[in-house]
Amino acid sequence: MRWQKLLVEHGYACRTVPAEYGGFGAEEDILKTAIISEEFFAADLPQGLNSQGISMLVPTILEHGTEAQKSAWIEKTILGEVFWCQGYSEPDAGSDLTSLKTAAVEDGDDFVINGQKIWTSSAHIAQMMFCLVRTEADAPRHAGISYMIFPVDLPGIEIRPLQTMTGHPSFNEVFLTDVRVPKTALVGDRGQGWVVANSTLKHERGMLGAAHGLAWRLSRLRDLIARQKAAGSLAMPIEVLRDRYAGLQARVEGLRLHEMRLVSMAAENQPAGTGALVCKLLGCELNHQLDILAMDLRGPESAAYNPDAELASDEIWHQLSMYDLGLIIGGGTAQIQKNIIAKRGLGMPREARRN
Amino acid sequence: MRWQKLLVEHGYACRTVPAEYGGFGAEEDILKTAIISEEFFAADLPQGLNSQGISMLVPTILEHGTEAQKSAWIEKTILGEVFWCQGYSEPDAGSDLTSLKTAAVEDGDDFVINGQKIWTSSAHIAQMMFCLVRTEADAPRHAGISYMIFPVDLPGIEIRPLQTMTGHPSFNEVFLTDVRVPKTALVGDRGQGWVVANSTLKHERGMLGAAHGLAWRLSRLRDLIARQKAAGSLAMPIEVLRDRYAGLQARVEGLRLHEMRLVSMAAENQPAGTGALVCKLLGCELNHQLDILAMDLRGPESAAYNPDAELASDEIWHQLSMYDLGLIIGGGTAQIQKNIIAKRGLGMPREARRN
Amino acid sequence: MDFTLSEEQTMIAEAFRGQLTRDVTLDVIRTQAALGQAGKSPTDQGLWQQLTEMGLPGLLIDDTYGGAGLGMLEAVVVGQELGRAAAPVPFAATCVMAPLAITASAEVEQHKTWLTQIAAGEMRVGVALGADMLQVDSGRISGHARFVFDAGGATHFLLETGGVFYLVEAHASGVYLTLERPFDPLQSLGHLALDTVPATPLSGVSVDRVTEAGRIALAAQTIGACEFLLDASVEYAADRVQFGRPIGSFQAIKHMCAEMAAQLYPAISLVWYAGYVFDKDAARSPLNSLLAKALADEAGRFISRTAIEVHGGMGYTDLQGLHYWYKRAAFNRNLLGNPEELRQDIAAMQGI
Amino acid sequence: MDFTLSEEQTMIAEAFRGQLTRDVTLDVIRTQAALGQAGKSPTDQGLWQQLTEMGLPGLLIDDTYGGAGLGMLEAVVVGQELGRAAAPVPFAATCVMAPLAITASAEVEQHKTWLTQIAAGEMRVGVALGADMLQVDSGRISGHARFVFDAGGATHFLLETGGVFYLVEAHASGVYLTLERPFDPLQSLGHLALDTVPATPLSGVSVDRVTEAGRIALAAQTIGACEFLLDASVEYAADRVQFGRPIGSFQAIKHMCAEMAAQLYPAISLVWYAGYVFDKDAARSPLNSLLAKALADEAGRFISRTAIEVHGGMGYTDLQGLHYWYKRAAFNRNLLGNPEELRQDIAAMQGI
Repeated sequence: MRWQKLLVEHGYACRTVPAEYGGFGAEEDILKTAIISEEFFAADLPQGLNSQGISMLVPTILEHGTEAQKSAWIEKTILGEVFWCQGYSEPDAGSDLTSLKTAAVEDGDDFVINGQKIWTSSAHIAQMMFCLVRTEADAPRHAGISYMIFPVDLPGIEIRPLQTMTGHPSFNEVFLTDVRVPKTALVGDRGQGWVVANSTLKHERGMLGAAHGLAWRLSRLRDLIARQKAAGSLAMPIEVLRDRYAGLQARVEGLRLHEMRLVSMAAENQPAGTGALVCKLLGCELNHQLDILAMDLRGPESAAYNPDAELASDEIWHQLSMYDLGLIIGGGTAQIQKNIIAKRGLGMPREARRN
Repeated sequence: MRWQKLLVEHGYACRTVPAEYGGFGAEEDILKTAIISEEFFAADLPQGLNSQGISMLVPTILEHGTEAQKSAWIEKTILGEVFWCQGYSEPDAGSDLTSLKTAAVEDGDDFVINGQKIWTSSAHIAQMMFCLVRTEADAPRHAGISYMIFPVDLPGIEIRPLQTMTGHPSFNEVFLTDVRVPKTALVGDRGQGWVVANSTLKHERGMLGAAHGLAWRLSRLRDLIARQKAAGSLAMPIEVLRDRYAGLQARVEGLRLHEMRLVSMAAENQPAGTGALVCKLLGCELNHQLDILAMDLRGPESAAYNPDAELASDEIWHQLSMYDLGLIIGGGTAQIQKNIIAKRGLGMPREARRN
Repeated sequence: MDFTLSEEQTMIAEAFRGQLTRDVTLDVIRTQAALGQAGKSPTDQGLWQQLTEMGLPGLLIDDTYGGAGLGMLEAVVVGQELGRAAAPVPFAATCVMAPLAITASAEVEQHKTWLTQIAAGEMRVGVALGADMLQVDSGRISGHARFVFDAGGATHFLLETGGVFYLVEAHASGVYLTLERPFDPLQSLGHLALDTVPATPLSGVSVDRVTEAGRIALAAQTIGACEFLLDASVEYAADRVQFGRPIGSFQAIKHMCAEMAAQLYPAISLVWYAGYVFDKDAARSPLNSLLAKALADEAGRFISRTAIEVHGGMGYTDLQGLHYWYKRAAFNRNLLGNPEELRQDIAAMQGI
Repeated sequence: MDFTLSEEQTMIAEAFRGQLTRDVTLDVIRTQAALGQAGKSPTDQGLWQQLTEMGLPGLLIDDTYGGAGLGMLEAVVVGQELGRAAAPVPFAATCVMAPLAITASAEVEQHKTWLTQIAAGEMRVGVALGADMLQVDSGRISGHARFVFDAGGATHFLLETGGVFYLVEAHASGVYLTLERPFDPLQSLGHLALDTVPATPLSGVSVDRVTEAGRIALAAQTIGACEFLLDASVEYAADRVQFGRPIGSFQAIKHMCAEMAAQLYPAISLVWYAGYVFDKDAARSPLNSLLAKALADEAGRFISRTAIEVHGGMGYTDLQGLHYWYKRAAFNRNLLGNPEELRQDIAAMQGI
């Protein structure tokens, strides 16, 4: 918390948040942001909080929120005093958010919400939720969706951890039963929730996200190989291992430089085009491939599993491999990513629609 | 030719063709056919002709032809005295044969054909063609297509070799301009060409085709590796090579046994189901992968190319790799094969159709 | 060999499939997995009893000793059903490797007692190969053995060191067993510490043959798990609606399922054949068992990952339980040689 | 480094792209390819003249000698355009490796004469590295050299043996050149036999640096070819109608193109960076040039195959000419180390 405060004060975190809301008030400068990020990584310093509140809620409120919403939430959020969780997906609305069903019905000065959200990470530690609900029941698809913020301890909200394949309930289901929220919970206009939610995407730092995790995995892997070689316990032939390691390193290095290029392009206001769309697909896949190489290297050791392994331990790779498989699926499956690359990036013709 | 005659007489080739049309007249017995095929392969004996005439035209005529057609063509075809070429695909009807445009218009006792066929292999050595044409211009899709046979030296037929990436014109374009054929050229009823052509598929020996070519490539590859090891000229690290070779060998062996299983199932009249549909996809891909491994093994030698290389030469691999890539595309691309596996094999729901 | 299953083999498969479908529900799986995850034996005793009555542990045991006297191909077919069900019972060590090793040993008296007990489901044997941290001195064994299969609930351990197999009793004094938390929480893996424990040597048992058998048994379970994963994916894709239509109508999902099928079928045939060859053509068995496990492991990795992807977020949760099958394939991959090691052996065996 | 191209670099790329789009039609390609296939020089002389005027062979040559005095990143950008056009002109040896080797040599008089002639497009140099079937004796060279790049139409050959470079004149007596039939019929590859031919040694030239430069130049052409193949595929998929709609509306085709894009972008950035690092950070250049060629080669194999598949039968014929770009990527893959060899070097260099 103190570290986060220090970072924010010196403009190393949340630097573009205006000073009046507790930020550093810098101009948007993606190149400086990237440099800071690289330096912190190289120095092995924690880069402060990177919660969904900071990366998604704050920019959204800054763009679409009322003055009251800005004053109430931004400073607390960037200093880590308030945590947020996201309520977008539903059991029947995963890749296709337009089919979401959670309904908010007007009742005097309030809305009364009923429905179910899923994949709500950190709902168990969050105080607040930003959420997409349907306020106009009959409106088709995008229309009739509104963006709302409210505390997660309201009466009628039940949070149930969702058990996953890793053995960790890193996600939750959130059940909303007659949850009453005031109309001031709306961010942006009623029925404009789709626009409000999507405007956040351009602030997403996901673009720079992949390289660090990949570099960390590569360096962990190199260390693991060195120790296994020394102990004579490599579970696969050395040249095959070399070949896979070097092939992955080339792909990681390519992606890292591609991301740096996107940063340079953004700094020069060049449109990123297709290039920006391939990062998630590649980053997630490469993470998973590196995890799997580590598992293969460990051979029979990988037949055991410790769900409580420390991140620094060699036992962590199994868990990472599953978590990263989850990320290949989450936030738009690899298939959805490829659709986006083809349609938005390459401008390919749209698919046939249902009759 | 003499060898072919000997084979036919003894029932080693075309064994199920009735004796009255020059065949051996045996009952259909796919197990015996497979055994004969394995034995000939093991003994390195040529297995006789395997032309499109024998594999496709003869069974079609036997099932749908008139007595006159059977007497006229079957014996000559199985003895190799008459060669056939196939006129199915057109420039705008590749994967989607239902959109073929070559039109046959009735005129007295004749049809007059105009149009263009493509991918007509061996048209330059064939005397006869079996061909799909549209006899009912207005009928939609499958309907209105007829199956016809006629000589390729009729007035108005022009055959142009089609240059391919291998440097060999292994296919032709056939242009048909006011080609006049008698109505007796029809096989099956007018407008039933789709049914007639598709009935051939169940006779196709493709099911057994993949394993021999793959085994041949594996053995060539093993020989190449041995010679390169001896000469110290392997262009890739030995363990990486071992890994790829052994991985491909496992896949080839799996496919071979799977095909044998299909033979056993057919012999016991068990339905083959999805299993039969995966063979082409796998066989073509594995051939190509084996070719490519050989190219990688040869390293800088693979920068040179001899389009006239002998089959037994090490220079052949480039050409094979391209030819096999052509087969991945030909006769239904890999994508079409996957559609078929999913729809016909796994019973998955059909795609959305155009509005 | 007829390259498909005989009527009898099909009947065996169907009988086991019927029983397992009835008994191994997702609830049973979750209950037993919780035990396995806690480092306890995940074996469902009631199920083990049922399957013993159907002849599971006696499959490969001569009928003189109460077994069914069947061959490795039949064991493959049964292993495949166990994999398809993600059944929480021991298989590779107790039902395949131990009976084969004991049958191959020269002492007939051992055959009689032990095989009879195994066939009756009373003797359960954890097996470790290549346990090179063991020393034997005057009929007593000391040291450590890791990666002991089917260790949970075992009454005996069969330990190979220096090319010789030794049988010890699990309850003898000086035996300290710690169960690992296995990646497949429905199988078990143990770590043994032994302090001068009486050990009975088995003479004349080929380590290679027992290894081959173990590989085939693991591969059989893996292809069974793959069958389940493909079926589950096709079914889910038909039911799950997104963008107004079942996701199975999207070409991307279709092609993922088609590729799963294309990898599955050859692996099944190759594993069956490895089972057949193990009994009928021992000279070709070393190569075939390597090829079969290498192919099944790779099919397992591809199919289990792809099945999770087809299921989307639902595949990542415990709600559908898909991950139990994913873990079975991954667990088996790591034992008795992963594909990278096996492929090197395949090549070396052929002089490459 | 700014990780994208400077204005000047973009201008250079656009100038070359404009010229090449005008001049390198499919007809030109077919004509020159026929020569290459017949074992003759495939260089289009008119085009070579045009590109020389634009500064192609002098890119890396100091302006004192009539060159443009640019760096490797600029050469990469130009090589990329040549690859995109499948241009029938020499590049890696004549425009990159030879100028760099000569510039690096200690004898300034050599610089002057040769570099001036190269920049003027008059001197064309075929290069062979690691030509270990050569012997040098009293200033004369004898023996054989295979895989001489850009050998067709060369006026000189630069041959490295035992760590030393030697320059020989192509028309000297005792020089016997046979052109191979190259897999990319628009590039050329020669086999030299030399019989006591006068040879000028170049002193102090690092073989490693010249190799790195050659790898980067090949990789640049490969990523350019990939760009073309992706663009052509997207365009063809929009035009080609089957089953009543453009094939680009099918998810399978869309995803193939998306995967091509996903492989292409990182390869481009990595090759650019290798060009930058070659000049700016020589210590990191050995690793980066290996990574860049390995990645570009793999992207080249995947993208060229996938592009042919998207084009279906049409991709297999000569009608669209797609195979010329396919062959450029495959040809480059095999020279100066294929990815399997490069990856071993990558790992070994880092102590793995």
